[in-house]
Amino acid sequence: MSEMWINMGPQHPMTHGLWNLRVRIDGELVLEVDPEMGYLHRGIEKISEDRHYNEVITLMDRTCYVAGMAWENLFILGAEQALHVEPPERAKWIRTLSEEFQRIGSHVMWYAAFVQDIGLMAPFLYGMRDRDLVLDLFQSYTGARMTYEYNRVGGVRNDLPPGFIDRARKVCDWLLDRFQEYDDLCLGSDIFRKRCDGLGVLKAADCVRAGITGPMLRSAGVKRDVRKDRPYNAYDQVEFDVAVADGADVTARYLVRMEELRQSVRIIRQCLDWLERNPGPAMAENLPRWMGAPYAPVGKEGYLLKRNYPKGVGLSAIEEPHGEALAYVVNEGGEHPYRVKLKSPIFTNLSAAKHYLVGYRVADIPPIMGSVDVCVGEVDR
Amino acid sequence: MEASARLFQRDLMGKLSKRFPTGFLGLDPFPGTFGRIRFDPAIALELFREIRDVHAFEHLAMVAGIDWVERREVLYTVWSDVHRGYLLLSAMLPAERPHIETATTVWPSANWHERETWELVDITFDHHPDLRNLLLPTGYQFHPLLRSFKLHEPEELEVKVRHV
Amino acid sequence: MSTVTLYSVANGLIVAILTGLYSVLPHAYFGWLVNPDLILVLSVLVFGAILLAASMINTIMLIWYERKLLGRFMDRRGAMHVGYAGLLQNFADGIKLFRKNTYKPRDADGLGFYAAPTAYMVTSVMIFAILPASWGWTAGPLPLSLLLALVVFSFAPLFIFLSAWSQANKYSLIGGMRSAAQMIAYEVPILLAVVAVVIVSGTFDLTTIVTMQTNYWFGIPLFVALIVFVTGMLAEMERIPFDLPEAEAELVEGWNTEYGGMLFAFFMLSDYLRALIGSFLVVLLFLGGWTMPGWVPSSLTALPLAALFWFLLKTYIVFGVFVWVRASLPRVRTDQLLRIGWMRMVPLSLLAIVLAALLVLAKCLPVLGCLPGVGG
Amino acid sequence: MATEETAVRSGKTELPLLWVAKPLATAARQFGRSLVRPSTIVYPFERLEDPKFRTEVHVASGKPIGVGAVWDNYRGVHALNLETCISCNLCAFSCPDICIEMVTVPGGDPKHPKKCPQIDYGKCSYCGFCSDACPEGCLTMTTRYELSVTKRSEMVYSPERLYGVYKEKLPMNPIRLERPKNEDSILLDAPLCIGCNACARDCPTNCITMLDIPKAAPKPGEKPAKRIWKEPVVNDSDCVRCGTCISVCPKECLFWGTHP
Repeated sequence: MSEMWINMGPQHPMTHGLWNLRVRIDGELVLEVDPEMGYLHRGIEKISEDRHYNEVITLMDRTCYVAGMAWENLFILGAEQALHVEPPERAKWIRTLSEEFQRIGSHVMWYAAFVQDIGLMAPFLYGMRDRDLVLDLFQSYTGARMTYEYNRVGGVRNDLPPGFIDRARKVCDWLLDRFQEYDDLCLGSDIFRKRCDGLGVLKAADCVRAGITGPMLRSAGVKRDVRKDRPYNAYDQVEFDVAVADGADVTARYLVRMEELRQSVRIIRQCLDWLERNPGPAMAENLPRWMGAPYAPVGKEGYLLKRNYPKGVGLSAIEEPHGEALAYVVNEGGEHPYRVKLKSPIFTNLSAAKHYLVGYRVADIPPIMGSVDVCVGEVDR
Repeated sequence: MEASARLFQRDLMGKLSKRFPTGFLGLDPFPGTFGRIRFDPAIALELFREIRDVHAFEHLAMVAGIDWVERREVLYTVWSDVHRGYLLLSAMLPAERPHIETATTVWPSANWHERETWELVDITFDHHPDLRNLLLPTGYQFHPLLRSFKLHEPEELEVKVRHV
Repeated sequence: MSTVTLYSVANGLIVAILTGLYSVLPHAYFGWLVNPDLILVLSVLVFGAILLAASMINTIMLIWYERKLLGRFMDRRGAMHVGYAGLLQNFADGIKLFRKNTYKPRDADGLGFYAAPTAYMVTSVMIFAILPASWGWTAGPLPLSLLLALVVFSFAPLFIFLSAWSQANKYSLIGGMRSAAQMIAYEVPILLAVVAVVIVSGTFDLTTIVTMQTNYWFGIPLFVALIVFVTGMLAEMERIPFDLPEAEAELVEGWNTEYGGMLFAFFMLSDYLRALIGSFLVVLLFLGGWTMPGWVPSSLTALPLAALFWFLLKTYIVFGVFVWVRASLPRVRTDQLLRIGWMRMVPLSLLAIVLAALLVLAKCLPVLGCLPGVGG
Repeated sequence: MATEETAVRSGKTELPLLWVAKPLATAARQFGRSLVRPSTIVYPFERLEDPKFRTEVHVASGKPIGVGAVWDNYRGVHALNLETCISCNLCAFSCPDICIEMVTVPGGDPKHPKKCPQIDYGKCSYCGFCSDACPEGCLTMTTRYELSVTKRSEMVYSPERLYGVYKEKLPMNPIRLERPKNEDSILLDAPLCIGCNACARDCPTNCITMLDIPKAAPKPGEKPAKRIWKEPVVNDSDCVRCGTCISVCPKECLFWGTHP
């Protein structure tokens, strides 16, 4: 068998989502890779230019369909900076809480997909089951399981419902036990270690050069986390540690994500305590009407009325479950943002694919790409 | 962070204006970051090198293109692990044939960002190693993030694929 | 032991039919009807038909069993809707597959594409005629039945590679290569482990091997051989953790990527037939076959199909262990698989042979009672 | 507990004990737990919104399944109370997907027919902006989530059909947003007004009244006015800020703003 190109995607079990990894192989050895993106390009940045700020939220949920809340937070932070609005303290804590729950949801989903990639059957369902609890919680206060539409400019749509905090505490306890099971199933398995140790190695210097962020970067020993370095929402008031490992391989990424799950539970507990003690409004008071409401009143031809929007520009950065995400929001006085630029962490992580795929075997591609945690929705936007 | 950031800003401004007497156009304050450097696209490559090597901004986070109708802005967001903060570099390009030197030689992570900016905002990056379509189909003639590209008018969006 | 065997049932059926015909047909045909050769041939045919139906139904029930078991391992219920607790789900799936068109890719080689699944299926079913599930559940006295079963069992890589190559698909070709390499690699330890059993029992006849396990199971003294055999069988059956040929994460569906409809059903059924055969062999060789332990009351052992029931129970438990392994272990990589095969399993099986030989030489195991002597 | 231990783990963890014994044991433990009661429900026969799941159900493993009473927050199919709908258009304006169309329903006066929302669920994204915008609370979202149909045209729910959903008395989203604090008001650019009564006629809440105003004497050369000039006055507390008056005004003399 001589060298050949194979297309892993766009409809292939390895690609969680629509993208195509073209691989040149010799036997089972990977010689060259060429990711092809764009199958899921929906033009979210362009559509945002035609929508009211609060309506852009509906798009952000769909940017990354497993981490919708994180992207809502990201955009809303940028938009609030551009519109010169300050949310109340309680909204910040609720956002922190939501984002950490979303991190758990996303990481558990990652776990499920990743173990499925290396052939573990049962833990896939365990991951889905435990993510469902998080989704139940989301549903109980946002009203939807994946597309929340919860954040608004100037705060969040509604406060937490009664009984939420107890329920969330129970879920936290349950999840911590399950994380131990996850570790037993993976780290405790010799085959898993054989499969993942020393795979997809990308050392710290290469990671930084390639612009890689998030758990992949931290697995190489670089302690960079936007939550610590440039705190937003209430992250400057909660205690947590940045999970790092120094293997730089698939196992290290697994370790980092598992530790982040535990840290998320830790942050959530602090948030729950704070929210229990400090009631208050979840929406900024005396907000101009068009900001708080999800709609803008209209004149003759739809959005006819020009309003005095203060010009502004905002740059927000958050630590999304996959890494450092940026939003650049330009407001030029219309009712819609003039330009929304979103930077997805997976976008850069994928662009470095050749650095961590070449030289391994075809059978190694699913675990390596699984450890990258690809979500095509936010790459293509 | 505020006082030290302001100190750093002034320091950076002084150094850069000394190093680039003509190309460096100023450093505007920008909330939450060290500020926004405006520079002439002619000095792009040297400025990138300077920013990365001398001032230790080794992580390129984002490249954004903005269409201001009469001109186009290309915006680089860089992060420094040493100073723990973002810095924005912005260059204004003319609306006709906007082009700037690629940053891939300085920050390899700029590769896909620049491909995306090229196809969506129509800014050419000279000497880019691999300037192909990334998100749009190969040969797509339009640049959707230009202000002249209107939504809600489907008859204008007829896909014209150049067969090669 | 019960005298009701599958063959006697078939024979009785044929004799009854012929007797009925004898009474109604004209006398000219009498000599023809009572010909013992004819009775034999017809009995064997009926025997085969019963066996085919039994193995198919068993296989389909095995799929149901795996689905339910795997469901519980995954904290869910498995198939629930068709029939009670989804018992008829697989029949429904089978009917659906029957009704689907089969498409051949344009570049695929027709002969290999169609012949390979059929041959794979046929060889898999064939083994059931050889394996005794209880007293007399074989086509006839076969002194080398174990050897024959293993030989037919190891035809599979040939057909898999044939189908993989003829599909003109890169993924199936890689899967076929992997499959062939894997099966050939694991034939060796399996055969060596079987040699250990043969050394102890001194025969290739499965019925005799089972009879010898009336007092104790071979799996206890030959524990190492049992481990090697079960691991090898996992690889031969292409089940997780050794399911690389159809590693769906990287190779879509492995060597049967291009198949659909009935041809896919052939592969699917054959896979489970082979899983059933593997479990049969484990029970026959190491776990005492259909021999019942002493604590079972004789009123139960005397029941007509008690031995068969006991045998199937053991088989399903063994298969349950395979499912358990499948639920909890990831898939290994090709090089690791081959390394496990050649560097761990082969030496282990050699060790098993040495152990078996030592057992036979010592003539006696104090705990387990005397082993049958070889050649004496 | 894991939260107390240090988060920063460096390097490899220890290699697993006993080869694959740990995952096998874990899977077996899970098997034992799910033999008692798996975490799933038999969906078409059991539903999460069933009363028995509305309180938390603790199974042997301690898993809280179901979302309990807060299930009501779910955003599913809309319910429309046709009787209280005031045809203010706010739902249609607030819809980001433009899936709401105001269609005529019987019962209005023939000159100015009553218009109520018709929702195309092929486009709807269930964001809930419409029910947030509804000033009367007559358009709410229910917990119904099963919408599969065989024809695309069946995805469009007419107002009557939405009213049918309302009459089923499904649990409805209880979270109502408060009205924003400082809303803009309808202001009048008086010199432009011709007193045509269109705004008062079309106002869904009848909060606009036309009041007589003294008209200035005609300038030289102009004809004197033949009828009494009226000007709209908006009752701010009743106004729902739907903008209908602005859109029907022929002279564009009404606009948004804050009272001086």
